[in-house]
Amino acid sequence: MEGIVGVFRELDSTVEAIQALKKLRAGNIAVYTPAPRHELEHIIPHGPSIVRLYTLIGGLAGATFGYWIPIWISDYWPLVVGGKPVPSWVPYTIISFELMVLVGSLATVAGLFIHSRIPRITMTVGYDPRFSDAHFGVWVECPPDRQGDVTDTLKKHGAVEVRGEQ
Amino acid sequence: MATVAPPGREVGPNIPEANIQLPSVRNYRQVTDEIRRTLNPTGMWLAALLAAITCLLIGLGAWMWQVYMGLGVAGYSPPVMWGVYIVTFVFWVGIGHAGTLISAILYLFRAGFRTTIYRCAEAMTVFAIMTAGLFPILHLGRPWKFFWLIPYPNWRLIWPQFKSPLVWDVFAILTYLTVSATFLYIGLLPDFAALRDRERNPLRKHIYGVLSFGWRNSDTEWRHFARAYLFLAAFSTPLVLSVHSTVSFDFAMANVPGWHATLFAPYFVAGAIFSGVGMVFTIIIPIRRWFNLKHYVTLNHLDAAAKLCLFTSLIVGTAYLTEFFIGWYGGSEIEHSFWYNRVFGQWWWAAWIMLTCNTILPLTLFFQKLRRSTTWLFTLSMFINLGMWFERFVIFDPSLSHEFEPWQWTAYAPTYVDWCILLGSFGWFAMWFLLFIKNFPVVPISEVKEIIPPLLRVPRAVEGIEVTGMHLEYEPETPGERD
Amino acid sequence: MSETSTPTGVARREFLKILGATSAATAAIGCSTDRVDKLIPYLNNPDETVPMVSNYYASTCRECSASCGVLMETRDGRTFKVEGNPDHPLNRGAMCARGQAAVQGLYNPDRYRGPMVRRGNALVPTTWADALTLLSGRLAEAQTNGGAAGAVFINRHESGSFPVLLDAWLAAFGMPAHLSHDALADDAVLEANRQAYGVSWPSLAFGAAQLIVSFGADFLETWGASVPQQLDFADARAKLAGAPRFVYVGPRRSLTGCNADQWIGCRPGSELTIVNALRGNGSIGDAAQQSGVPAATLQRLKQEIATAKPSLLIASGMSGAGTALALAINEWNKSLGNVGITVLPSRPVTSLEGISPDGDVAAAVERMRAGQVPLLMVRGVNPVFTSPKSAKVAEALAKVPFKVSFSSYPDETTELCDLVLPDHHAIESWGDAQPVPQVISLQQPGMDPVYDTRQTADVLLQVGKGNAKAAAQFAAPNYMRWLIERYPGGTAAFTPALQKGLGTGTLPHRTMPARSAPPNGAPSTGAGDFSLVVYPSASLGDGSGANKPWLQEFPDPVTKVFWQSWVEVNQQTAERLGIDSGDVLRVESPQGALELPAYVFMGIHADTVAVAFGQGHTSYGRYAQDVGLNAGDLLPSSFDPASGGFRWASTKVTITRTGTFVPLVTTEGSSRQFNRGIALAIDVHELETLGTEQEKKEEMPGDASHEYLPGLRSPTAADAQGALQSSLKVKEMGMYDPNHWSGMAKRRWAMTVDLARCTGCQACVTACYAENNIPIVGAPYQQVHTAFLHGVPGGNILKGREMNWIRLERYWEGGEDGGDFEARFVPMLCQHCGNAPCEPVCPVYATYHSPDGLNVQVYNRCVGTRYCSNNCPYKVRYFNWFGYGEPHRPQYAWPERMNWQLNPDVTVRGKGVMEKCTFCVQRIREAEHRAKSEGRPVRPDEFTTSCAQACPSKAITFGDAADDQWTVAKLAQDHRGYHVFQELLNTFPAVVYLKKVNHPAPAAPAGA
Amino acid sequence: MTTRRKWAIIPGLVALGAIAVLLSAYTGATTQPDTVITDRGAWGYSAGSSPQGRAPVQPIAFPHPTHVQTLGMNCLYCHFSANKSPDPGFPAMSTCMGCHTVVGPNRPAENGRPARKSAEIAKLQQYWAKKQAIPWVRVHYVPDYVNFAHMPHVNAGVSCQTCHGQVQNMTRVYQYAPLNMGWCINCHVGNVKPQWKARFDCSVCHY
Repeated sequence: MEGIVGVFRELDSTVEAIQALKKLRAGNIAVYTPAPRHELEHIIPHGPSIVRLYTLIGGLAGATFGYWIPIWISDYWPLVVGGKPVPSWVPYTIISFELMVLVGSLATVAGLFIHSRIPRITMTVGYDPRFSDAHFGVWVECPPDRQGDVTDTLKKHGAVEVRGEQ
Repeated sequence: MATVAPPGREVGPNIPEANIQLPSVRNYRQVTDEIRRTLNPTGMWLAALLAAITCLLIGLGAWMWQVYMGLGVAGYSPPVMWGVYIVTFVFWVGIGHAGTLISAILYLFRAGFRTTIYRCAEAMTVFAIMTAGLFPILHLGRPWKFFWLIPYPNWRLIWPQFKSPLVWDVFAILTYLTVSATFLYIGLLPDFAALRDRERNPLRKHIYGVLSFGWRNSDTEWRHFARAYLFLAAFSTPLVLSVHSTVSFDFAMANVPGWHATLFAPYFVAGAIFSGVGMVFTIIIPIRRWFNLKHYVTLNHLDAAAKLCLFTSLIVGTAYLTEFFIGWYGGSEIEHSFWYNRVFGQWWWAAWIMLTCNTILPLTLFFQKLRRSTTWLFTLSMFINLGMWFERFVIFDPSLSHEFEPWQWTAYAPTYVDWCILLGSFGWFAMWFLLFIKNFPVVPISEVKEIIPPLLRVPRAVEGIEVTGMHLEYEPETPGERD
Repeated sequence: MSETSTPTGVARREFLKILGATSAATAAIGCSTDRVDKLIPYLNNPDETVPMVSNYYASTCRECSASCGVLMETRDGRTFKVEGNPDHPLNRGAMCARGQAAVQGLYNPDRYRGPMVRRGNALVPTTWADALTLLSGRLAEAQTNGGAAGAVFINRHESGSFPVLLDAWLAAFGMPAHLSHDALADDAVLEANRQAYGVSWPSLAFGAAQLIVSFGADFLETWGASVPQQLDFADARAKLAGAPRFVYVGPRRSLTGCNADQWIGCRPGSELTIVNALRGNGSIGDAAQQSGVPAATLQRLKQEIATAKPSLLIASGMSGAGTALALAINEWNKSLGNVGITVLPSRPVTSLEGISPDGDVAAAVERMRAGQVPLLMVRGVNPVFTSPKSAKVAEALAKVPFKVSFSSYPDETTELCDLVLPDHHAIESWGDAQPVPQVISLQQPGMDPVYDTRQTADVLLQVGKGNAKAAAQFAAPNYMRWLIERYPGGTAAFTPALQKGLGTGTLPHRTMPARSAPPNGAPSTGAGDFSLVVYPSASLGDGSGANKPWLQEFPDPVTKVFWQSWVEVNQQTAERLGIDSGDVLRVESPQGALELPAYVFMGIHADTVAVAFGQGHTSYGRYAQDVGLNAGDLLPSSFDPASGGFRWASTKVTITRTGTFVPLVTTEGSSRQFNRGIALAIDVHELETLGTEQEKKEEMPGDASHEYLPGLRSPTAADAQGALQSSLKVKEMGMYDPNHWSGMAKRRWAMTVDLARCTGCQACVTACYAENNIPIVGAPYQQVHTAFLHGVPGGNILKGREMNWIRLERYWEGGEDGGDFEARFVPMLCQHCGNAPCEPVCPVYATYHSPDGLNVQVYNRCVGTRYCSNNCPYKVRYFNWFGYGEPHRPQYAWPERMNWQLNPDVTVRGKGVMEKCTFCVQRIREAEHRAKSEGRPVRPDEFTTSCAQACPSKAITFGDAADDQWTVAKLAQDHRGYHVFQELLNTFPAVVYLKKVNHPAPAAPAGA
Repeated sequence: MTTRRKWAIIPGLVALGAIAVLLSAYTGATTQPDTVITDRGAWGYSAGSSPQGRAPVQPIAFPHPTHVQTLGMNCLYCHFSANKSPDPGFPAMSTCMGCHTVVGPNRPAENGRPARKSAEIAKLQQYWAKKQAIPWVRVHYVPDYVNFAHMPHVNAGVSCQTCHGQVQNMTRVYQYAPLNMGWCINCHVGNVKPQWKARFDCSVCHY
């Protein structure tokens, strides 16, 4: 996992650098930005995030569990209360809704963590503390032979600093 | 040194829908520095924390005394079986909801003014719900058996009763606490990364590192983050409405006159958001002044929030009138005598405190001068908190003391134990909130960076907004007062 | 199973408590493990006792002079419940509140543990041997120096053989016959009856009368034998159309007055002039002027008495006129021909024979003051408290060299005595009584004595051994043998009679000593503009009930105030003087002054004020000491010379406001029901039309729905459980399925309360307290942590925290403008609703609807959210605010030995638990177990609840409403039946109230 | 340690915890002997703290096997009111001394055992001489809020062994069944063979 990382101060120079690197096809490109910028998202095409699948599964699981628990309990020990039907599913809708939200949210967070590969014990390659402050970072994962022209492209587009990482 | 934009001219940030004046912030480095500067503890903060903790200990002592000796030490006079504790429970749950409104619902509406104040509001939500969650346990006759309300497999093979609003409450409050805490935490992740990278003190650096779960600000993370944040906001929005509807079902499901109305769910939600916005003012105005965040939380933000407060106050006002109308229109003698007793009889003082604080005083927000005066907003928010506490008091206790059976009509007067525990709840909330503002960023770093234009080599319009002179260096001196 | 080492760890539940998941404080609660460690066997199995199965011993109640028959429920050697003996002719199974509280006298924590003797000015414990030697020494000394003739023995009046033994014993020691005293007895009426009929108390046949007129005679409270009179009165009123009309003439509308159809308020003491006017030898005009009653009313009453035949006229001698009034009434009854029809001298209540009037006791006190009395012996009476302060009995007692008290409680008189030989309680002692001619009611101990006490008769016999004449007369080793010998038919007849508690024959009774003239005769009227009426409290009687917590926590049946003394002021007078309830008034009479909170009351004459007698003890135990004030301080010590009766209403007082405010301890929220349909009544002429046209007129859903749905008790419940094949059906309805083998769902436990019979006497309230271990909350020592009410008697009740599972609501109807008004009594208890609002809101199934129709409250499952009480429209759920049932709490309701009274079948609830009436479910289950083990179904009317059993009006009936064999099923179909709040809330209650029937004056328009 | 393997730690830990809980529940439930295996019982988690198996040391080591098996005495001889009252009844000292005034401490040699002096009978006679009751230690305990009645159970034909175990074999009586609510409910809802007719409404036992 070795490659070159370039540190930029301006957004537009970062964008131009990435467009250039894409033409170069040196290797996978990752961009580090202090805040999500939609210009950068459009440059690296990805499908919609997989996290919504987690949300769907979590929500459905929560909803069914929310209905199943009360109805099973009423049937398990049928006690009539206030003349209401023993398995009165109407009030159980609230339990189902609450569990849908709970399990749905937790599943969404799980999805985010799994697909962002966090929690992560050590900082991975190619990260520079300035990326969370005011600088943009472009990390190109490429074999040593291609590193030369990747460094030139980055410098050409005004990278403040370029260095190799293992 | 050129400012971002001459005052008065509407300059939109890169989020087009945000029609609010850009906070006069120049670039990313300044955002990180200024927000980090709010984190170092000061003497006054420590004093406030100690005060909060003493209030908490007073409340805890009163509660332990009540558990040991019995609920009789509190002011309950049957048939008023629910008193100050349930009023305070609904009061705190209500305050929580505005935080979610500002952070989740306004996120879905893409309201620009939420960005700088949503973190405070969301933190207020989590701590308000933590405070509220104590009360259902605290007001029990046998608090050491509270776990019977949770469906856990037990050797007695008997389960909670799911038709009871109190069991719905357990699910609603726990879900709401979990979801809003998660929502707050996910929002904080990028900020922890920013703090971790700029922190020099090794211990705090390690802690922020652990808290940030190793967040790297990479594009894949931002992509999933955006989606996850959107879904959490999507889940939080109906959750807010359902939680306070469930809390209102505690009363709407009873056949007590004054409680038994279908109006209760929307009425409670509106009341919740209104009291929450009130509390947001109470919190954001002092922080804004002491933490020098005036140029982040500008008067435009407070103006927009004040309009929201006025709007919800009008809803609550109509809700009161509808309640009176239902009581009169229903034609039942029991409702008539109950309403007369609440507004003009035994409880007239509580009802009129509620009406003045919640409907009459907020009408002053129609005047822009008052909307933009922070001292008036702060005092009004104090009245709103008082009014909303009394609104719940007026709904619960007069209804129970003047019910179907004339023989059991009674009066209710809380005792010192009630007030101590109420004070303890404010102490508990204030303690957590004070700890929060000194250890976690009060204004979201990454989101502010998101809405201010980035540093550009070639100045040009960003999404149709002419941004001039954006590439200037930032000298970290303290920015002058913007407004 | 191999030998397993004992897991010495802590049980998980204990672990949770000790871990203190909540806080360290809760650990303090968890320490007292409720586990019984040891099993201690008997040495020898006592015969005829099965552990945990009750034996019932028939005996006689001695709480008042009437001597009703009781069954004492004893289990594992301790008597914990006293119920009426169904075969007894006097009370026929009923039991008044004072009778139920006998058990609290037995286990009273302040009883003397053994004999006491005075050393210096304190009473110190001593042994029986020393005490008896001291007594015999003093007796011998009195006999030798000739002082015995002046000795005085005052005994509490009881019918039976003991007075005979006592007189013989006194004669043997050369002492005069004893005074058999009852402070509540109406001496004037007794004297008048003796002169008119030769018997002290002819029985009154209320059923035979068309019209009853009572001149201040509170026959439902303390006048004569209240339980038999209430039974007959209720039976009479239950005849509805044929029921007598009842008019009450008197200065204060007492509980008896509240049950009257018309109340005529008159100035106290003016009754004699009214009676003379009504009889024709006095003009109506000046009678009206003197009594403050409008002449038209008197005229109409006179006309009504003339027409209604047969009538029953009774009068009380307690007010000023005394014997003259009683004699006039007796003659009037004779002239109207009522004697033999409604007044039956042929069937007298013999237990009230031989009562020495108050005058005799006062005369004895004067002799003591003059120093002529060397020796005084007191048993069961408390003259220092019952006589007025102006009589200065304490100083008189100081002049008696040697005073002996046989009382077992530290009351005011015993505190002054030199020797205390505590008597057994009635439940621990032998005896007999002659309640009615030809019937002997036996008294036997239900258990071994609780403390080191001895029955006075045995003490007398033992002391008698030392005296030659006494030893000759009393050969029997102890009192029991002596009784058996005297019993007509000897031992052979005694043993079978003892089982039923009743025997036939008449006991030889003592000859009453001649009445001595009472001291000063003339009533000193005092200056003030208000005349004072002092009436004996319905629960505390002459003050002897004050040390029993149930009687202190017994709301006054009319004013509903308790744990306190109060002065009743007329409504118009109060408005005129600007007084409202709770303002402290200084009531001043020539004899003394009291500062009492005012109770504004419609039912008292405009220029009269009334104070209840019975409170204000200076000692007499933790429940009575310093609770309320003694009304006797205001009264002069004046007696009616004709009968020796004490004049209760004989002085005028002045009222001045002190400006301070004392909240009244009362359970009354508002006494008006704002026509919410809680207490309904109809007039007698509407009765006929009730069955027919009302049926067609409006059949409200659920209005006394005459079809009682077994199974789930309400159409909604039935439909909800899929009985009508509608909603989602549970795979099987478990025990709610009517054809489930247990047959529980075929049953519906229900109750009917006939408001025509109910007189509001609250015996059911005390019976419920006795059966269900309900804690009292008002005792002064319990007010430890009720904020701002430290040590105030009844403090918890000011916060509305009384625990009466069944309460008597008293609503006024009319009378806002000062006119005549009506009182309606409603016993309100859990209605066991079919659609119970309290059940769906409980989060832990602590309350649910059982298949046999009960709204069950499971005490150990309750977490204490109290939502069920909020949602109950009847407000019949009560919460344990403090640990009333936990022994280590300051608010513990059963201090040592009072906890022997706890019913072992019913859980004692701890702190933080909701409790309510569950139709005595322990009796239901016990009956079902007994029936199952005898292989038969539960027989109709085989058992009933504690309140229905004790009700002296037979107003409450309990049973299975789905099975028409039970009487409750028939009563539930009565057309007078209605449900409370049924039309409003569709709760489908299981309690059917039968409308009260009023009898308006014949000429006056209906509903006057 | 690559990220892949690190990722395996967390779910692994969770799975371990779940298995431990289930195991503890199952062992708790299945410590009952095989005759009362119930599907419901498996989930009645009562392992940790139930007094099951408690066998306290008694002041006198009363041998049930000798009395019941060798002498053939019926349970109701000592526990005389089991069929007449909620309380089974406990033998009074006089019941014991009915025989033991005659059967003294020095036991003769019989069926292969040498003559010996029985300390237990000696202790019994000392108690009786001092007219002092034997302070037996209670073994079976049901909380105060449960109204358990022996009468309906015994009359319905439930044998003593069902709840108290094979007492006739116990040299020292121990608590055979957990006697907790879940365990009672197994019979009452009819999950055991033979099927008992027992009501399981809350107010049947709790009032």
